[in-house]
Amino acid sequence: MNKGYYGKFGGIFIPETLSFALRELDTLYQDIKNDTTFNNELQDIYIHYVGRPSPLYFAEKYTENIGGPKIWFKREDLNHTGAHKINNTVGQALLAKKLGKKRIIAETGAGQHGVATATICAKLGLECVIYMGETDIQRQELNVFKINTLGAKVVPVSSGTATLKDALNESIRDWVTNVENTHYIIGSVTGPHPYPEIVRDFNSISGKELKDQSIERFEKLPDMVIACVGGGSNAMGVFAPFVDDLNVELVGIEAGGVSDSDIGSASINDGSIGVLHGAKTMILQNNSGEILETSSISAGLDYPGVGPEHAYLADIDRAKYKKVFDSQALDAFYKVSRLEGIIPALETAHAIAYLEELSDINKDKNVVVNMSGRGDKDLYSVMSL
Amino acid sequence: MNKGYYGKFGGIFIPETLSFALRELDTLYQDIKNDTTFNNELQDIYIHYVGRPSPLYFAEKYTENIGGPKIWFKREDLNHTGAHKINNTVGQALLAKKLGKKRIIAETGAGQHGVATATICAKLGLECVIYMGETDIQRQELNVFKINTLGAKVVPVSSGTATLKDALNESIRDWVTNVENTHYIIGSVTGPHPYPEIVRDFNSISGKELKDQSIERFEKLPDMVIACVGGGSNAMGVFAPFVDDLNVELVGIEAGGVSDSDIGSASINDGSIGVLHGAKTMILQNNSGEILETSSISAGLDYPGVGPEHAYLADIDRAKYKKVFDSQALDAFYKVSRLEGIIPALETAHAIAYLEELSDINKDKNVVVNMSGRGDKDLYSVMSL
Amino acid sequence: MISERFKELRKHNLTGFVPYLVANYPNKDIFDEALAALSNMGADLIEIGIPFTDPIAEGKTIESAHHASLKNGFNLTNFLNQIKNFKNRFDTHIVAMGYANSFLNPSIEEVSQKSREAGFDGFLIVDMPYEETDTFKLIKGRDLEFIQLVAPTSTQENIERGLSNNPSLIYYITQRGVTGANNLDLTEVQNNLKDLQKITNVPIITGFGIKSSEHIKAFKDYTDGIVIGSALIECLANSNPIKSMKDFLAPILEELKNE
Amino acid sequence: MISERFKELRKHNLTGFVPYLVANYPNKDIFDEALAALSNMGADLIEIGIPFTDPIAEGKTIESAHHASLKNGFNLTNFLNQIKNFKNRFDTHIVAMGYANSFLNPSIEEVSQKSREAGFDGFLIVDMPYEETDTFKLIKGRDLEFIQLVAPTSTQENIERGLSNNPSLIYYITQRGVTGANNLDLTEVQNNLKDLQKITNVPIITGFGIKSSEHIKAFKDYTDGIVIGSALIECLANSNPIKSMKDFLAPILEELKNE
Ligand SMILES: Cc1ncc(COP(=O)(O)O)c(C=O)c1O
Ligand SMILES: Cc1ncc(COP(=O)(O)O)c(C=O)c1O
Repeated sequence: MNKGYYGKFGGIFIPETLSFALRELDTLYQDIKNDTTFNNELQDIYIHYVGRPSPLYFAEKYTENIGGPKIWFKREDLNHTGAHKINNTVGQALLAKKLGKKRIIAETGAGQHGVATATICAKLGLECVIYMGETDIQRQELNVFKINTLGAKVVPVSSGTATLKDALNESIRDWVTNVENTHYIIGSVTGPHPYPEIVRDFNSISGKELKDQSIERFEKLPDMVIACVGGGSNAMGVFAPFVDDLNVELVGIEAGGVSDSDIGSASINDGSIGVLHGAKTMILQNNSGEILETSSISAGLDYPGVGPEHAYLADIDRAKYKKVFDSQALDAFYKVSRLEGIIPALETAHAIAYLEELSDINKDKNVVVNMSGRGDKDLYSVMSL
Repeated sequence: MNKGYYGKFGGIFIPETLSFALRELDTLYQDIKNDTTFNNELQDIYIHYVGRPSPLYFAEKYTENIGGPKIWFKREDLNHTGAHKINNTVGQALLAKKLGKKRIIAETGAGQHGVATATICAKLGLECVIYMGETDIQRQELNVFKINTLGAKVVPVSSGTATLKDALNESIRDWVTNVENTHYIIGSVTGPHPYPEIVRDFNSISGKELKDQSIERFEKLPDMVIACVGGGSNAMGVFAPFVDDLNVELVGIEAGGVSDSDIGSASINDGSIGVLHGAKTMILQNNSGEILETSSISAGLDYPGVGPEHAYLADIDRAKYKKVFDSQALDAFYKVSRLEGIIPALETAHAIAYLEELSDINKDKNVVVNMSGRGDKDLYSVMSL
Repeated sequence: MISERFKELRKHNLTGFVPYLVANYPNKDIFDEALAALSNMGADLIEIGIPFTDPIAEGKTIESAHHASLKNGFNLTNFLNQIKNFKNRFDTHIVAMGYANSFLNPSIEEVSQKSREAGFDGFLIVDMPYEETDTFKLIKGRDLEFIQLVAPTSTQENIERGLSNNPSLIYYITQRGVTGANNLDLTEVQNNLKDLQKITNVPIITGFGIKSSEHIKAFKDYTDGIVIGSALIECLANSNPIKSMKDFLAPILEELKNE
Repeated sequence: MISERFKELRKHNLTGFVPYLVANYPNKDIFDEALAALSNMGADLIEIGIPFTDPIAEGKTIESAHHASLKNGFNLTNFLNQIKNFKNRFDTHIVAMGYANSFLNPSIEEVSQKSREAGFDGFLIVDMPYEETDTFKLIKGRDLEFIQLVAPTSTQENIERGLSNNPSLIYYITQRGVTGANNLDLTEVQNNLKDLQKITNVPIITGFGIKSSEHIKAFKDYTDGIVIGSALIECLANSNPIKSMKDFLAPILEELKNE
């Protein structure tokens, strides 16, 4: 199998200009990932800056309400900047420093990855440019202001649908142009190899913690781990350490959009194999291979592709991928706020919504939902619904 | 000395109707504060829900920039709901349950205490009513929406200046009316005894952690601890465990408002002794004892009184209290965002601003700023400046 | 002395009339007129609210009156001169009722001294707890009497500790809530007043939310005086305030005198 | 065969003319006309961009052309019929240049087969890396040639691994950046082309940002063909597109032929 493949998914589908940078990144990463100094530096930031480990919380009232298994939340919402995204940006920014690159670029949709990137760049003193679709800039003005406050620059992207996908295109174009002094921090387990691997590994801190915490709190592994899947980084992060534990059910939740008769953003459920943004994976496309305009109530899931490793886990039936619609996610958003006092990100609300399906599961089973982010960023859009 | 006094400050200046409730609360609290079951329950929530302990973070770039002592941040901004406020609401809500009270009321200005109260009430299944000035409701619509999302009710207060002070008045009126089934969660170390003590104790989790973390990280106690002071709960929380360590300098930062020629909110610096909201303390008042309309760029510091224990610590010279003006706080807000990737609450920015005075301190000294909250809540107001 | 007056009333099985006004509300002239009128109507004691920015025990009506008076420029020193003039013309007992902060500036001694000189007979400080014994001593040291509040939620212990400060009068609060509230439970009030009289011989006046002859009828046999507050302040907000007040009070006074 | 054509050019010390068009841009008719015109002008190879929603290696000009063509309803099956008609009239070599996803639907085999049948001579898939050897084999199995990209950032190792797939032509990218970029460093390009020729005998065409006779003059002795892309697409956006294109190309072609 070629390097960077997961079954028939993955690869390095990029313009040749970027080839050396990806190989350089791959080499450095393979070298450094077991390096003690690097890992100590990373751990120090995780602990004292990000606020790790994130707690494993028993959702007592939600458990009662569902009347099925015990429900636990892995609290990535408590991380600095409010989501799992920082786990990855911190790691990649340290990598960039090792690569001697002083300029960082990143794409952002809802702005979360942009904020997380601008944050670590501020801390490490790296120049930072964030590409963001003009449509997204308008609907996420708070995050744009945050990015600016953190000293980074937001570059508006007006081409195509002027959203995340186009911001990604534009980031790649910047990277092609400035590849020698610039590191591109991709925000999910998408893109060409070695990104899916790197982003998964940095995110898997949450899965590793969860493994230890499960043993500590309920003396065995979880029976099921649920996470929402946009590109799939938070999900790969909690899934990865459990992939070989075959009795742990892994469930990824994709955004179904308004209803089954519209295009949502469920690339595995509704897509087909293709190449997008550097990887062969499941994507939402028409018969001619044109990428479709997706939709979801949650900006962070509104992406026509998915990480290749998820496509693979689905293909080999190791994980299952379900669809949750906008209205179900919104119900879960309010329900978990009212029952547990935790306002989740709309992305996360998709994962939570799936709990409604689980009332038949035995009461002594343990189900963990990855609480990938908090809802602060979504309040204005929910308010204006 | 009478009960509930700190030197000549404190006391229980409330209408007789509330007297029994305060005494009942005091009795219960004195009983329960060393109770193992209660403390285990509280710890469980602190660890798995709030996300404690909060890290002690070394601010490397800020340290370099100031060129004086080593600067550390105690990261209360990473707590669930984004500030130290939750430390107190969690404890008091558990107390309320022990008191058999199923209804909670609270006042809020910027909305932080309201959100923190509504949060724990959702988790514990308590009815929750939040009083908020109409002016504040308009300028903090996001927090109003949050409180509603958490299932609590916001009651607008239109009397007086329609801000925090009036919300407090109205809460007391509600409490007088419903005292038998209602617990009032005061949001700072203010109010009649036993509130200043209870709120201090619940907040002192951060100071206790800091003490351990200091030893662990730099092998001695901090040389100076700095915190902003509105009512003074985050400051009392980090100060309390150090009060007897006389070589630890304690510095409280009050909000000076626009300039020295306007009324800010610096009750210790600019006020005089009086009685407000149940306690004898330093307050901002005119010659006839009328309470002044205060001002500050940060809603959470914009209060004409201060906790009686601070008035006492100032009086006996154990802590010093300095003033920081709006523009200095705003500079610090941007500076720490850009240098460290941490966007602070405007309240917290006051404490940070004081670091500019410290460049002459020896490089091997350790100064800790209590990072009382994150800036998300303030972005809109800073944006519209 | 206030206490004597109420002991006298009790001896004759009478119930005192205790109207409440807010100083200089709705304005100085009408206030002066109302004060005189109430004296002429035979008030046994008049409570005069000292306006405060944050009157936490007051309902909307009285709170607004406080704020209105402050807005009109209320000033205690000037007001004490007004009281002096009133007292030159009337010997009606008056107490200053208000919030601690208004009595502490510049000091309780000075405020007591000047209030006594102006002719006040006593103080009722809503948020001054019984623990502040020194304050009560200072007040009495300036020859002022003070009124102790008792609430439906007061414990016997509290009441007894309050009584140990030797108040001249007890003000029994009829209900949980703020002034002007609308939750009167007539039987509960009667029972509590009966219980209170078992504990103490100090005369008791009763107030909070009393606004009709029905109320008077229900309470007058259980108390030494009836306070009329919010309902009276509402009259003063009308276009013909003094007449409105008199009209409102007529049936009440009738009921009070009706043995 | 494309490779033969360029070997021939090299033998005669000539530099090939390789214009780039976006399929059906600005519309079907003008595109057809432009294709014919370029053939008549002696194009040695025409690259035809297959429009894609997300053409990540393109600058603004070509990206907009892709989107415009998609908006006009571009459809590969119909387009292949158009190509068939063109190839019935001209024997100019043509390659389909585009993004992997456009070539994989429904499968690389089927797209190769149909493209070959329509008359395409080869493929240039911008984001298909040399590792995808199977894909290149499949393409060649359908009798299509393919073009290998080499960038200024390509390492010798990369280039050699790419060459092991046996491309018919190398496309040397003149600069870091997207199509139409404006950062040409003439000497760097010359040196890199010299180095490249030391490694391989495969003919080399050169493109990205070439738009003037100065550029042609600088490069023609170092390369077997010059690609004109964005600059040509810009002409087609003008009101008289074919004339505009011809006017623009005149001095370029002159310089190309000028030994
Ligand atoms: C809170 C949260 N969860 C999930 C996602 C989706 O990303 P991923 O699928 O890579 O975890 C996002 C993206 O912005 C997010 O902000
Ligand atoms: C972040 C933050 N810091 C400080 C304060 C001031 O409160 P205190 O002085 O009680 O700590 C507030 C109040 O809202 C706050 O939100």
